[in-house]
Amino acid sequence: MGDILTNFFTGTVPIEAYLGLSLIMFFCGVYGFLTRKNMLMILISVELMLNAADINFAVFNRYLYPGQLEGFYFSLFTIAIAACETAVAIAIIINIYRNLKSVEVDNLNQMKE
Amino acid sequence: MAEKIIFYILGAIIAIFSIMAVTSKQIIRSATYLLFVLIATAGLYLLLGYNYLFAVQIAVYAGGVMVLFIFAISFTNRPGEKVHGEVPVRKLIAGTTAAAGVVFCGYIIYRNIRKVTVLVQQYNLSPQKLGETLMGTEKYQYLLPFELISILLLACIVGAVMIARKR
Amino acid sequence: MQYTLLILALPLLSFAVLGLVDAKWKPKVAGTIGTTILGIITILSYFAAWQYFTQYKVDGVYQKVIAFDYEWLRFNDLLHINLGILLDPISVMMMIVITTVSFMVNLYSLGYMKGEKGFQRYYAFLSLFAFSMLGLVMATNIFQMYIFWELVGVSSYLLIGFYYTRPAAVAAAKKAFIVTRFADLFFLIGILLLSYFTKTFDFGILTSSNANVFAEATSKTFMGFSMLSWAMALIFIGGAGKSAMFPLHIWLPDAMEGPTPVSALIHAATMVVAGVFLVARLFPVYVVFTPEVLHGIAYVGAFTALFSAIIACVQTDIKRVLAFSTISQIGFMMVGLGVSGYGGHEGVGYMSSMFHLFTHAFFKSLLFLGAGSVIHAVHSNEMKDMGGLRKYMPITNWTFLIACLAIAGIPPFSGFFSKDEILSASYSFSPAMGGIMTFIAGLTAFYMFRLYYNIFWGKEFKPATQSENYHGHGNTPHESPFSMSSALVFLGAVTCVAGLIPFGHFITSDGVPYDIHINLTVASVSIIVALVGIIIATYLYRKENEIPEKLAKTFDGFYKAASHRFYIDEVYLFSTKKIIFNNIARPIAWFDRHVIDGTMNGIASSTQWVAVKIKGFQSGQIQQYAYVFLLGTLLVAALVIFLI
Amino acid sequence: MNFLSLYILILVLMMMGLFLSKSRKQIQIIMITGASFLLLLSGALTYLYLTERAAGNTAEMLFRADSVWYTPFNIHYSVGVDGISVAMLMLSSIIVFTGVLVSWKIDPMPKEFFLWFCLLAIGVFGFFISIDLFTMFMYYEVALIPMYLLIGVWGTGKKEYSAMKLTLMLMGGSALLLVGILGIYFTTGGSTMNILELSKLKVPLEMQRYFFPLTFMGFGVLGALFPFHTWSPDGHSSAPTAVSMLHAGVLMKLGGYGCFRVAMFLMPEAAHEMAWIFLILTGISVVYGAFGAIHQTDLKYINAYSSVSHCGLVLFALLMMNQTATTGAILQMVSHGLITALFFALIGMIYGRTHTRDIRLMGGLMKVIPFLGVSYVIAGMASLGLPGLSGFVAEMTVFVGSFQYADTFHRILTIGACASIVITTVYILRVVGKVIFGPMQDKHHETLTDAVMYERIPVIVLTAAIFGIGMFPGWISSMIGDSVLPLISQFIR
Repeated sequence: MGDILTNFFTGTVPIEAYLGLSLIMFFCGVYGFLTRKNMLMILISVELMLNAADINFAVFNRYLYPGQLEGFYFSLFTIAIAACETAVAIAIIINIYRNLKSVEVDNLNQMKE
Repeated sequence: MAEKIIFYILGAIIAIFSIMAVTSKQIIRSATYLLFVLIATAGLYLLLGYNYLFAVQIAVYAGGVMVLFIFAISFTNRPGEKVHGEVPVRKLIAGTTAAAGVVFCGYIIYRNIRKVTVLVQQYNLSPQKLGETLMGTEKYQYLLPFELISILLLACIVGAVMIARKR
Repeated sequence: MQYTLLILALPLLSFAVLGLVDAKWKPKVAGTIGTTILGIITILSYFAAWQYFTQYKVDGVYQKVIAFDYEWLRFNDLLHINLGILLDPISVMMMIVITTVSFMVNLYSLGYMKGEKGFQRYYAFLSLFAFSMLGLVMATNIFQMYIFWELVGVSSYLLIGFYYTRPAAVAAAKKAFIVTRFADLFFLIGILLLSYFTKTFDFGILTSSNANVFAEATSKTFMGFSMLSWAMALIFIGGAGKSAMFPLHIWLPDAMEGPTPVSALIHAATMVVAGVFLVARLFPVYVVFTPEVLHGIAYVGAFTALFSAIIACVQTDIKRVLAFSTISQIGFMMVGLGVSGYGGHEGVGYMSSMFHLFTHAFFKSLLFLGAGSVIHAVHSNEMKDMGGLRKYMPITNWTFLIACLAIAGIPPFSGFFSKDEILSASYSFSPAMGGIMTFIAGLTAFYMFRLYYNIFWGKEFKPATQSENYHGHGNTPHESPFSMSSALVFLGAVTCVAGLIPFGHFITSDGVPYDIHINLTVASVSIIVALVGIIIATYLYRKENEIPEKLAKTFDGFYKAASHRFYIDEVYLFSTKKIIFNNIARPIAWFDRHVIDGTMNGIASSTQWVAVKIKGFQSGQIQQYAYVFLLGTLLVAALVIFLI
Repeated sequence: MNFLSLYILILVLMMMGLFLSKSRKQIQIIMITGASFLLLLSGALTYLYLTERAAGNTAEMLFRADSVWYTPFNIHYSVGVDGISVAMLMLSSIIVFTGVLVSWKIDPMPKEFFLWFCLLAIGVFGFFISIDLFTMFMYYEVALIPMYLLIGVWGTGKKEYSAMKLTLMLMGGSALLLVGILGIYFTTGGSTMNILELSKLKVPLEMQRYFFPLTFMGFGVLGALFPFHTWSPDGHSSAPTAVSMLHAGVLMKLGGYGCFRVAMFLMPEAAHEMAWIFLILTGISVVYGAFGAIHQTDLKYINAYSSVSHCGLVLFALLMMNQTATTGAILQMVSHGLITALFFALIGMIYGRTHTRDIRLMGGLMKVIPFLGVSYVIAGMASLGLPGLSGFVAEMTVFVGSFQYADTFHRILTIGACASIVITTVYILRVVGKVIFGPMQDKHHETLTDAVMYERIPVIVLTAAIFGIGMFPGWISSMIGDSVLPLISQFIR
């Protein structure tokens, strides 16, 4: 028991711990995306998923290719793109809210048929 | 040692608040929990030694995006109003699927990555190197994507304004 | 004898000029063109006949002359259709009959059809008919014959339906065409069978009695009969259709809806004997290789003759009486052929049949033209509207009487000679056949004189009965104009003398001249029987009296059946309307619309159904999409990882 | 560029001209000029072809031209003609010419109508001149597509349904066909798409068994093979006159031509093996189509079913696989093309006057419109196989050819097919007796006017062609027969 505990706290953080963490985060995002009706909540879930992906990029870069910066930059740009995406998405949501007085996705069926 | 402890603390924060963010009834709370997650993620970057990424994460996400969220939430919801009507069946299905996904991916991680020798080298990313790689056009230098992103941001600003403005 | 081509070409030209050139001529001009051209070819054909019978006799046998030949269509190396002109005794004889009667009818029609709408069309069709009929008899091969066979069919259709606004005429035309075409189907199949085994269409080869030609056809059998028998029987069915043999006779009485001169030309003298001509043309094949078919022909002919003679006794429409009498007389001709053997005295049946064809053409067209003249005068076909007309129309009366005597078989009129030969041939075939034929001859005499007395004697003519006088004037019947009566007189004259022609010198089964000997026993018996028939008719019909009606009452059922032509038409109507139309065509149409098309539509609508169902997947619900996407991704990843 | 491509070129030029044209008058001038050129070209082609043959040129295809189009799949644009194609081209140009005149006053949107019409014609002509499988298939598709619009926009009755049905069924057929064509291409080693070269290579028998039925059925759908014929009655009845003419007159012949040129020519062994199945189907077509026609009351339906019957006879004769029958089949294609085009033209004209096609509502039209009446009777007579008209020549050649098979199976089928001529007589005379003859049914019809000049010309042209073939069949029969021989030797070997 002591061994395990010691092992647990000594040495560096293993890569799978990071991956596990991002996995949890990602599927939380998935869950949120599938269940919530509010578009803002969906957006928040998307952010979660994006973050999970970012972490993976950074971690893979750091652990597997420490001398290079591809993952790093990918994370960086993803963050930027996420920001863009959020901005546009929120603009659209606001626009929809103005028109429909609702941000529930189930109500958005005006384009159908 | 300390590194590990910090990681576990951050990991716990991320895991707990992620779950809370997607299950919370009130949207403003969800946003807050998201903020915590984002900040904890920034901590992870710091832990990995990517200081710059940490800074960007804090500035863009925790600073910029969250403001947008809060603004949008306050614009569309009266604060305190509950998010209504989530179908339990849907919850169940989504939960099962998500759990299945976790199990599946976890299995892959468990099976594959453990076999790889974990190798962590002490490594510092100097601001000079960062600057060089960001501002050059050689191999492993990223000026072009950087510029593309800047154009994208510009387009995005214009687009967002165009979409959101009143007619 | 290349010029005989003109005999064919001129009527065609006349048809083209009158029918296809889109110009409206005055009726007189159109009639003159048609009649003149017919006159020319009549003269030509007389000349050709004279030349043929005087110059083309080698070693006492008349030769077959191919005056013209042209390969029209080649099917393969062996089979090809030629168009040509074959001159031999029977074709020359037919040529004379056709041109003479045609010319008379053309002449007659100048008066009869005066004032009719479509006068030009009428003459065009007459020319077309003359062309096709001449082509038929002069055919060098069986396929050419089939071609012209169809063409006469269509001319007949057009002429029967001449009054095309009259539904009865249209229906009759349609019936005639369909029935004969139905028979032609068998003819065609017969030709196909025959040509398949003999590898030729040519009459020259077919009638050469060369056993090698038919070796294959006779050796192969189908259902107990040789292929050749089948082929010849099928060909005979074709002939039976055209010649209105039982049970394909139903079209002929209805065909009387056409103008009367047309009935005289087509449905009495020429076209209807095409079947007889066909059998005569292929006679060597029938008699040498398939005598059983020939005997069948004799029985069919005899039955038809009897059957239609009985019907003729009770009909009241004068043209119908004549139509049934025609059927009966053609039955005689068929019997003549059927009982005949080949060559010399054996072949007397063949010779007599042709002789009867020849004489019958004249006296029957005379009868029809006479009837036409009567109809022209009283504007009705029904006997009840006539009577006592002899005072008003003396020429018609006398010529009609001559024709009646001829058909009844009273010497010295032409019918006697030819009929007598047939009777004696029948007696030599079997006494029963001879007896039946003699009885029918008596019956013929009876119904002809019934007709004669009903028209020209009997009750006095009452102008009041003909209320539907559509000219609106001339209540008293009057003698026909010159063009009509001259035709009658000419034909009457021919009828008187035609019997005296030494026919056997010209036409025999083997081409060798033969002297006719009148069998005195047979002749006297037949004359007596005919006289008995005439006397009975005189007794019953000369004066208006009660006896006919009483007789009709006594034999009520039989009388009714006979006047309804033994319900053969009804049977046909039933089988076509009820069975073919309602039980085949209608179900097929239904089947097509509902089952076949339904299947196709079913495929379409099931596609649509599936589309509607899977449309649900395209809900526009982004979460649903995401869910499916996620599942798909997981599935694909799982497949990649666990299976590969 | 050899002169066969002029067929396509003239039509493309016509289309360009149409784009530029402004008034109906201009459109009419362009169309009639172009169509006359096509007719002249066909005449010239026939003449050149016959002189070339007379000069002793015995090549399978004359006037060959070949240029590479798409190398990876060996697709060439290669053209060439033999007697069969010459006959079909002649037929097509006559029908295009008459079709233009028949739709002289088409309304609305004449420009668009003629544009699609030209495109359809391109498909038809292209199909007959090309000897490359893929090019052929492409032209085939080109011919199908405009049909949808032409029927859907300018049609009558339930036109959308018919257009959809027709297009879908034909497209379904062409899907089968594509599989067949690709099958042929790949099983011969994928070296060429040229039909002549393909015929020298051998599709393995095993593969032929799969691809022959596919190809035959693919073309058979267009040739109205039972039970894939149901597009025909609906399609024909809804289509505008000129399209009905072109469709029944030419497009359905694409089916027969393709069956012969592609399916049977390239896969003779399978054709021999499977002929009996298709013979039964076509035999059914022949009799069934004729019976189907008896019961119809719409003039166009009657004619459509009659087309099913007559086109069935084409496939029937092809499957008999001897020279006479095949010659008869090609003759029947030409003859039926002319006759049915004449029929549809006349029906269109009658419909334009009486505004009904129901035979129960018409009668005695001969009295008021004698020209059309007489022409209708002539067309009817041709259709029922009257000697002197083209139908007789074709049918007799078919029957004589089919009868060369001695076994009972073929005999019975042939006799059944012969019987169809009687049934044909019944329905033709029914219509003629009802519509053209008989008493007047409708008072309004008494004021109808007879055909005017631009209506008379197509009728006269078609009638003249029918008479021409019917009276002097020798040359066309021998032209086709000689060309059939090299193809047929493929089966006989």
